[in-house]
Amino acid sequence: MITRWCLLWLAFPAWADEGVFDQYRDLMGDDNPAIFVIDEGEEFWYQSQGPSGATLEACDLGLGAGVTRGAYAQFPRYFADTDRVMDIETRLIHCMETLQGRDRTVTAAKPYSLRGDFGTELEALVTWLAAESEGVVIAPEQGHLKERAMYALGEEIFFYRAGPHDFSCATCHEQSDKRIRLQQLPNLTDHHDAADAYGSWPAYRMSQGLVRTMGWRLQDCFRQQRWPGLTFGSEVSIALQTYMAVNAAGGIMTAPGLKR
Amino acid sequence: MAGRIKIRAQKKGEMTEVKALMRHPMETGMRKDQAGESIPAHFITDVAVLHGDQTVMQAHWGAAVSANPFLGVRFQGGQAGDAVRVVWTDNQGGTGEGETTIR
Amino acid sequence: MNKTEKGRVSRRRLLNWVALLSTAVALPARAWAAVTRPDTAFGATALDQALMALGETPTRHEGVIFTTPDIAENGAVVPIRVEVDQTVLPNVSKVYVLVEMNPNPLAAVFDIASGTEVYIETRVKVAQTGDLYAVVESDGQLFMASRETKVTLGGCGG
Amino acid sequence: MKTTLWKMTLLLGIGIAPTAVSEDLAAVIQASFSDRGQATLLRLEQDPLQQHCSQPRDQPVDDEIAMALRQQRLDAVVFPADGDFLGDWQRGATVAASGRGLQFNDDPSIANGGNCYACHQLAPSEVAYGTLGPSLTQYGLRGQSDAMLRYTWTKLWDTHAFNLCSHMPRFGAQKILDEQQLKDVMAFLLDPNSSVNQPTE
Repeated sequence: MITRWCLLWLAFPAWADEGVFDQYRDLMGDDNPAIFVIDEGEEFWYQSQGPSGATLEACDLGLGAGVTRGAYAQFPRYFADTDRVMDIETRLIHCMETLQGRDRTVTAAKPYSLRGDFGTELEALVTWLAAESEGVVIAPEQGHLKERAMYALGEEIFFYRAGPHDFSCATCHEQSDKRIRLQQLPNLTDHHDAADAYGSWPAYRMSQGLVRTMGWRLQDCFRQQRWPGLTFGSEVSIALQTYMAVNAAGGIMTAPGLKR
Repeated sequence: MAGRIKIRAQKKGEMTEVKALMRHPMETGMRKDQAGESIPAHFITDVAVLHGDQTVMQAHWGAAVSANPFLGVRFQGGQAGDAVRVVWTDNQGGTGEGETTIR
Repeated sequence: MNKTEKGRVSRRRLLNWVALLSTAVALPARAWAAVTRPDTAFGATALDQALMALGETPTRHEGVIFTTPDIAENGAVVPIRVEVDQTVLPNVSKVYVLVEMNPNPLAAVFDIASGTEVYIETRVKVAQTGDLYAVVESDGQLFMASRETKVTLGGCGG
Repeated sequence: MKTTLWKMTLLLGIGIAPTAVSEDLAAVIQASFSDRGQATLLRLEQDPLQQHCSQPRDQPVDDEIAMALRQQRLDAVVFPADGDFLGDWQRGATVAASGRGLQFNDDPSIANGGNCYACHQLAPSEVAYGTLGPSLTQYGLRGQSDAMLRYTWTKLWDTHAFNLCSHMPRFGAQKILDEQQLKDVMAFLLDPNSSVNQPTE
């Protein structure tokens, strides 16, 4: 078992500390508790679980069975075995089901920590796999028809205004150098901002003491947009991740990040 | 299994600087979980930093120390290769430890 | 606006965080823990109550060098640093950190062994905008510095 | 001329909205969400304005439809029943600072907030303000003429009456804030004593 002991240097995306929090971030330094979650994720990867008692070492994340280095950076992507475009979270649930024989309704029931939890298996696995892509160029697969269709769907949803406040993702994420209160907002239609933002998730959220995944981020954004609950691993979630990943393509994965 | 601590110990002039990051939720006991049940207090109460077998610093903490606590200290002396250890105990009888060598 | 990102460096090999899990070791921490923990001070629910429980009201002293952010991105994690100018304030044996607006203002106590620099870095929770206090004990007397930290309402919701 | 006529008849019966959104998009969206408390799937069905304003920015906008929609929003504005536009600016400050309301984890019995500080600078003393919208500091300098009262009220009620496809929520038209809350926000903006109108020290 390789113990990950090398420190992760955090590149703070430019938009994350537009001056007002520079002093705060300097004092924080680069000590990111996500380091623990990386180790815990690695341990889950090599841990035999479920009726078949298998580990996840044979899980194919798109680069071949068990290949983890650089895999996260090419998600979301099409998988022939499921004939679907998948994000890393749904792919992990798939491997837990097919390799370990674990019931999907159980593994997908509580993917994300609730208040009072101290991290879930899925959050840890995604954090480790993101660290396995740290420094790798973001290059979501777009060769397959379904992958391109997922991007188009993502763009349509990005601008879809609904709910009492008429909010869409674009309401907050289609202009540059804007912020909500003191929270910088990346312009996700702009390559540079999209690369910084997309590349920094999953991220340790200081306000919660947890590493949060992009899947959770979208769920919680829709909550604040006053929309109903986004279903885990749904088409909308994967489409939006595809839209962001393609806009970010060419940028560098820096996750796990350190965020409010 | 004891709680994990990641430590860096580095010479800084004739001093040694120790930076430690500890894996702990530091629950205050004042929070409620999603179902509205109160989350019991669970926080590190005592920490010690040791250079070899000599205690460099001891601390008593309340629940207001942030989750996954960070601690930075400096002490005189210490040579590359010396052992530096950090240990903690919490209000539920849990313990944590970590060790490194000065670089 | 996009100033260059700070040090976009791939994985740093320089600093080496090692987590060696040594076997069960007689924990020295337990030995002194129960004896010297100032429980009344920790239980105090107001700043002056906590200070009184520590001794007399501390006097301001410029030898206490207290570094805190003027504005915290989030109140759950506020990095602070307490140092002392030994030339004007020698023999410091204890450092206390207090957060005025917290339900229990006393956050942490640090006992400084002789030969240890008075240099403490940690991160504390700050319930709302208010003053943070660094109190040090030198030859039985309490000295202090305080700084205000603004805690802002973050994010989109409220 | 024929197409304009067609569009006008279409818009007179405003209920039949031009289906700007493909059927399968609506189906995918419905299938990806589930009811959570007060936030039900009904919220994802678009009204004509939302549909019209869901085009990615660069797509051409049909001016006639836009003009008609704007006029329709303007006509639908409901002014204060008693003709009094200004409430209590301190209560207005609370509405402006509160970001709560209508989220599935919010208690429906508690009044909604306006969350104005999310996007606007208001009182110069408040440092945590957003920049999605213009600064409204010293808004009171605009005075309290009838025209200014009606303009400001309309901006709060349904900003699309002036600025179609603006990102600002329709606080009155969508019943996010009630009449008294709107009056209080008006006072927060226009009352000379309001913190919005104090000099920046």
